[in-house]
Parts: sequence; structure tokens; C-alpha cells
Amino acid sequence: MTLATSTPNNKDNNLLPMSKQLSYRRAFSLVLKRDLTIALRHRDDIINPLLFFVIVITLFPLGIGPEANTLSRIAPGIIWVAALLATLLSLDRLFKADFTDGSLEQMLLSPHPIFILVLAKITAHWLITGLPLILMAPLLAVLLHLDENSYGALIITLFLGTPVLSLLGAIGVALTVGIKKGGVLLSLLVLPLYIPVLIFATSAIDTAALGLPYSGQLAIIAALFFGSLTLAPFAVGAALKVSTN
Amino acid sequence: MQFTHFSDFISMGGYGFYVWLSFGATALLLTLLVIDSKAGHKRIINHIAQHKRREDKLRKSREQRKKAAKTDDSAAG
Amino acid sequence: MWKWLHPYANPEVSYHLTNKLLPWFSYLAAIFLSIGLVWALLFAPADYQQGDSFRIFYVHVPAASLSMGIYVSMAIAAFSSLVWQVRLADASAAAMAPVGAAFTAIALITGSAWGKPMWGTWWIWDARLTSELILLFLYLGVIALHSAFEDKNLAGKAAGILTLVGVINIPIIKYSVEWWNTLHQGSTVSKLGKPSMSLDMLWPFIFCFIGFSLLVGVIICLRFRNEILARNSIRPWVRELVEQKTQ
Amino acid sequence: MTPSTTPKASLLLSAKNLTCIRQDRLLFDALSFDVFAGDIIQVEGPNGSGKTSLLRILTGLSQPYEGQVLFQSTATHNKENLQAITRYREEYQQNLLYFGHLSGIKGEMTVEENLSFNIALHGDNTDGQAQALTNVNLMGFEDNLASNLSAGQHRRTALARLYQSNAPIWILDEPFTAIDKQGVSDLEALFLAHAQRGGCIILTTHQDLSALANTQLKKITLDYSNDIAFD
Amino acid sequence: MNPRRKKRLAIVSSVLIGIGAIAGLVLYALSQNIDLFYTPSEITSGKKETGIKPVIGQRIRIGGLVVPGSVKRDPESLKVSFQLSDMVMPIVFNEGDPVVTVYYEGILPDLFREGQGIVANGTLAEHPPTGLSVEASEVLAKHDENYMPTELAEAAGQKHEKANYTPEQLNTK
Repeated sequence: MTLATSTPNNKDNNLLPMSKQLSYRRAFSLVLKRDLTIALRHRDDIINPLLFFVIVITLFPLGIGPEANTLSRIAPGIIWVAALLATLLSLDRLFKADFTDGSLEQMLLSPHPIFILVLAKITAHWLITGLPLILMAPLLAVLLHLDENSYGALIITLFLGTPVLSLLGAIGVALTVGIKKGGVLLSLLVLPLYIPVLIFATSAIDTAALGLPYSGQLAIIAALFFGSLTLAPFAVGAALKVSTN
Repeated sequence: MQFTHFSDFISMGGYGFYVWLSFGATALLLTLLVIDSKAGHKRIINHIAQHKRREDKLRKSREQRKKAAKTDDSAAG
Repeated sequence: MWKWLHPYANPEVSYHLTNKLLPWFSYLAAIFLSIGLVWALLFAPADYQQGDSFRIFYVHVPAASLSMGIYVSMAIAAFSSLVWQVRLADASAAAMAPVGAAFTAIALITGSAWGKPMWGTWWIWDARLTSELILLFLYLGVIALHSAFEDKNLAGKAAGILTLVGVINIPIIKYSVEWWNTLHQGSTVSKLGKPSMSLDMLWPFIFCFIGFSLLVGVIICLRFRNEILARNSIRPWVRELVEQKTQ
Repeated sequence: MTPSTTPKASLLLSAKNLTCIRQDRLLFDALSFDVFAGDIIQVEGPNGSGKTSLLRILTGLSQPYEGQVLFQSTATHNKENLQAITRYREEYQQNLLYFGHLSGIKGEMTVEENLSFNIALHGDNTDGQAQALTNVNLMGFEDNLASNLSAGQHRRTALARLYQSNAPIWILDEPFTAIDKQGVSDLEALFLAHAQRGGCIILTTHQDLSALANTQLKKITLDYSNDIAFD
Repeated sequence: MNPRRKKRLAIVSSVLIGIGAIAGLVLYALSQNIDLFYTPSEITSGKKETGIKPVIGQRIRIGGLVVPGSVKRDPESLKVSFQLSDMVMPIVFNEGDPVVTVYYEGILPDLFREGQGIVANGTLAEHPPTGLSVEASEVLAKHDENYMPTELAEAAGQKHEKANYTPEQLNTK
């Protein structure tokens, strides 16, 4: 090691305060790529909520009875409630690891606006948990004898609704990440916020089963999506600042 | 006065259970809340007093240590 | 406005002010509540449809509207604490949360006890009931956040964020349930063109409502001064006060 | 307590009247000091005296109970213009490097990935990354997952960013933890170089900063003298 | 424009776009008239917009006004049947209005009365004498927000009698 005198790579000798050009898009993709890399190397995090989703759904026919009529009537509710719980289960991962190893405070100290980084992390979370749920849902719907007319509605509501679950859930996790026993508190905070998504999604699927138009419900879920997309990142940013204080 | 007998008042036209359940639950909850809020004042004052005692002890021990250090110094000097 | 508000934003002044206000609030609350409740239980006429079960109205409606009113004031306090860093607003929000939760619980319990004989069920998933239940959850969440953080300041901020998120969510939940469960439709249609309430039923209600509001004031004052003490425990005036009280 | 002023050096950071309260305890009260280009400031004090709290307040991660931290902003194009860090957060953080108790290193990523993420996150140039890894003696480990590293290597992975950073203000909380003797003297040399080219360093450590003793080393001492009631 | 301003503008405009999208979607949803219950006329002649008719045996939710004079109670048991008509303002009951008969077994809520709006959950069925009917599993009546003393209500011709049950009736359940 002959490095005692090595100078930093900054060539000009003047370290005055500077104003760098930082692009939002680069910051976003940087964090997104990192989170996806970590998740892919840590596959349990992807598989466990998915397994939970499948197991919860298979419990219902066993508990309620295998009668096809009953199952098809409650199928939308079961799938959505299971998706909701699976998301809740996976939320912890969103900030917990970063909080305990200090990378969260490094992100908060980066020169990028917090909401961009938060948005990237939430996107990664959705890609890791929401997307597999959507891919699994039609298979499970078959097991539950979901009405044939409802498959389209099921997929569309999941596509619009699961990002909302990730976005709203992020607020709850950001508030509880610094608390030692935050798990139960997290569900108390987050589940009530999920109710509108649940109501409109199941209502859309039910309406589709009756052959009625369900674009009204879809519009509401889309509105919820845009609403949480615009507001949640700011709330999460504020909450993270509180939690890392 | 709407009721001629006390028993009428209690039975509330057959709805006695529901009416008294409502009023009873309200009274119970509010009484508990008031008691808790009042007790909170004493609780917090005792807490601060305890905190203060602990602080005083700490300061005393620190002063003693300082004094001890000083006498050591002067003894050495 | 700031000039006017400033002296009250001083914890010591606020503490003594609440102490001065407390007896007034208490006497007034006792007077109004006793008049209102005796009137409601003994003298108010029974309803033509609901008979004496209607008397539940006199606790249910004030509790329900206060539960929402307290939430709105808590949200305003949370907002001013987050945006303008008014520390006392935090303390007042923390004081309001348990009171709001208690009134929400009262509204739910009395509503159930009223619904059982009238609707034939203790509970229906109707918009008002569901949003009131969610309101209770939000209150509990706020209380839990307040107690989960060691640092009162941080607790106030975290609970404030949740309170504001809840403000947006309560109406959404209310409307979502209203669409989902259309039980309301029947009542709104058949209601049109009828008198809403006769005066001899209205007066006891007004007394009850004012009485309960004053009681809310009393409890919030009691809790507010506790919160002030807890948040300013190292100030000399608190130390002096504690010394006086513990001697 | 306030470091003496060198007339030529420019003011980088200024703490005004900082008061910090943690769990009903007053850690410090009305603490004011200025940090100039070229300063190396060691924050001293016994355990629990608020060293970490002070550093976190200086970074903007924590808010002081009272008082504020100012820095020299270029956003207003005025050399003497001090601005609150909370107001120009993003600009301040371009000028700041903070190294806390937690390293911020991800076990699931390799040494190289960790370093390049950290550098890119803070908007610095990733060109000299190989050199930085050599500087912290981790060349050859770049493809190892960070979870397989020893505590010291873990620490050094995080420290490698120091060699890449263009930020003038360095705030370092116990940078020498788990670092061997050679590493400590390397870091001290780096600190000197950083101060000489116009940066400033605020750090806590229990090490004797022998190599720096003759330079601009200044000290801020926190003790419990303040933990009494205040008004 | 300096980059700082530019970024701020980007944030503000994206928030505004988001709010605009929300407003547009909500307005669209409101125009879509989401409803989940059928009125009697929709059961007989299909939904107005889509013409969709419920099929026999399907679970439905029906909402309407209880037709005066249509409530028939079995003196031996808790069985009851009544007719529902559409809710229209002002409240009038005409001979030719589409009505659907509801069959129910159970204790009716105290607010159940003729002319009151109620909602029933059940399955659509075909009963020979009455045509389309609903076998209800649940009958819900909601109180309106008007209160008045009994004497006043009697004067206004709005006397309300709640359903009384004999012990024998109650025992059949």
C-alpha cells in the first residue's frame, strides 16, 4: 500500500460548493435497478408472498366447501383480499433492510429529491410482488370457478389496483419502519386505507359477471391510482424523514 | 313528563335495553376518559419529579467526581 | 394573525390559560348536560315511528358529529404542526386523538343499539357506519403512533402525516361504500317533503349537543395541559410547578 | 468552543444557536460555531453527550429543537450568502458527504456494485472507481458479495466513496471503527489532502488524531455541563 | 430558465396533471351511474342503459317502495310477502306500475311499513300467482332523518304501527 499520499480523483484543487446537473430519470433508474438486483438475488422475498397468496386462496374452498356456485360468488373478494394480505406481508421489505443497514439515510442525504427515490423503490416493489400476483391470479380464479365474463375485469382491476396497494402501503411502512414492533401497527394503519380499492375492484368483477358495464368502477380505481401516485411519494418522503430522525 | 310510572321510564316503551345500553356505554366511556385525563396530570408530574431527582443525583455524583479529581491534582501537584 | 396567535403559542401561557378555562368549561358542561339529558330522557316526546328508542338520538348524533369535528380539528392541528412547525399544535392533536376515539366508539355503540330494534340488525355495512368504523381505526392508528415513538416531537409528526392521509381517505371511503351499498337510496327519496324535527324534540337536542361539546372541551383541556407538561419537562417553569405540586 | 477564524478561508458551514433535546434530556444548548474551508473539526465528548446527534443535525437528517444550520449557497450567486440547509436541501446535499455508524452497504450486492451505486447516488463521477478500491485495499474483492466480507472490509467498502467524492463538506461519525492501523493513517492522509484543497471535515472519533495534530485540527467538546433546565 | 426552477416546474406540472386525471376519471365514473340493485321495473323489463335482465335463480338485490295494502302475513309463522314498486317522486302507487313480490321468512325490522323504501337481498324466482318474485334472505329498512312526536304524526296522518308477533309465530323459527 503506497497510498498514503494518493489524492482524490478530483483534479482541480478547488472544492467550492457546486451545482451538479442531476437528472430525475437517472436517479429513478439507478434505484430501481438496484432494488431489482437485490430482490433477484434474494428470491425468498419474491416467492414467499406469492406462496402466501396461493395458500390463502386454496384455504377458502376447504373452509367454505367446494360448491361451485358459492365459490364463484365469493371468488373476486377472496382473490382481492388475498392479494391485499400478500402485499401487506411483503411491505416490510420496502424500507426495513435499507433502514437497518443505513442505506436509507444515505438515500435521504443524496442530492436527488426524495420522492423520486421513493417512487423508484415503490415501482420495484410492485414489479416484485404486484406483477407476479397478477400473473398468478387467473390460475387461482380457475380453482375458484370465477365467472367466465369476469377474467378481463379481474386482470384490469389487479393491474390498476396493486400499484395503489404498494403506494399506500409505502406510507404505512415509512411511518413504522423505525419502530421496533411495527408489524401489527402497520396493518392497523394500512388496511383501512385499502378499503376503497377492495370495494371497487370486487364490485367491478361482480358487475362484469352479471354482464353489466364496469367502466365506472375502473375509472374510480384509475383515479385512486393517479391520486396515490401523485400524493403518496410526498407523504412517504415526509414519513421517512420522521422515521430516520 | 312523558312517563307516569318509574317502571315505564325504565322499560322505555319496550326499548329499555337498547336505550339504557346506549346511555350507560356513553357514561362509562366518558367517565373513564375523564378519570384517565385527570390521573394523567398527576402521572406526568410524578414522572417529571422522578426525572428531576435522578438528574440531581447524577449532577451530584459528577460534582463529587470533579472534586475528587481536583484534590488528586492538588495532591499530585 | 401571527401576532395575535403568538402569545398563545407559548406553552407556559397556554398551560395557565387552559387551567383558567377548565372550571368554566366544567360548570357549563355540567349544567348543559344535566338539563339536556333530563329533558331528553324524561320530557322529550317519543317519536311516531321509533317510540322511545328515539331517545338514543340524543347521545348518538352529538357523538357522531363530534367524532368527525374532532378529527377535522386534529387534521388542522397536524397541518399547522407539519407546515408551520407550531409545536403546541402537536400537543393539541395528541390531546384530541383519544377523545375523538372515545366519541367514535360511543357513536358506533349507540348506533348499533339503535340499529338493532330499528333496522333489525346490529350492524350493516352502510356508508356512514363503515366510514365511522374506519374513523375509529384511524384514531387508534394515530394514538398508536403517538405512543410508538419515544420522542414526542417525532411522534407528533408521524401521527400528523397519518392524520392528513386519513382526511383524504375518509370521504373516499364514505363514497365508495355509498356506491357499493345502496341502502341509502330508499331513505333519501322517502324523506323529501317532510318536516325534519319538531321543536320540542329539537331543544333537548341542542342542549345535549352543546353539553357534549363543552365536555369535549373539558377533556381536551385536561389532556392538553398534560401534553404541554410532558413536552416541556425541562423548562424551569415546569420544574417549579412540579416542585410546588409534589411538596 | 468556536474555532478561530482564518481571515482568508471561506465559510462553508455555520451552526447557529443549536439546541438538542433527546428523551427529555438537554444534550447541548445554544451551540454556535463556524466551519471554514480547510478546517478539520473533531467533536469530542463522553458517551451519550450528543456527538452523533450534533452530526446528524449538521447533515439535516435530524432537526434541532432550536437554532439552524446554514451553508454557503451558490443558488443565489452570492459568495457571502448563507442559506438554511433545510431550505436548499438538494443543493446542500450535493456539497455534503456523511458517513454514519451504519455503512449503507448491501450484502446482496458486490463490492463494486455497492461502490458504484453509492457514488452514482450522490451524483459523483464513477470513473476513478478502480483507483478508489485500490485505495481502500479492496482490489481483487470487487466481485465478492458484500455479505462475505469481514467487518473491516465492509467498512472500507463504504469508505471507498471518500476517494471519489467531490463534496467539500465531510461529516464522519466514527470513521475509524474496525479499520486497521495502516487504514487509519491512510485515512488521515486523505483528510489532510481534503482539507488542503479547500474542503472541511467534521468528525467524531476516539482515536488520537496524531497525524493531524499539527494542522488545522479544532475541537468542539460536548459534555454534560448543559443538561440542566433552560429557559 | 435555471435548472432549479425547471425541476420545480416539472414537479408542479406533474402533480397538476395527476389531479386533472383524477378529476376527469371521477367525473367519468359519476356519469356511469354505478348501481348495484335492481328496481322492480328493471327486473321486469331490463336495465335502462343496457337492457340486461336478471335471470331466474340469480342472486339479486332489489330496492323499492312497499306497495300499500300488499303486505300479507301468515298468522301461524313468520312468513310474509309484500310487493315492491319503483321509487318515483312524488310517491304515488298506480295500478299499472311494475311490481315484484318479495317472499320472506323472518322478523321484519320495526321500521318496515307500507310506503317505506326497503332493500332486500335474495334470489329471483317465478311464483305462479304473482309472476316474478324475490325469495329474500334479508330485508333491510332504513330510517329516514325525520323525527316527530306521535301525536303530531297522527295529526299528519302518519301513524306508524310496528309489526307485532305472537309467541306462537316466534316459536316457529
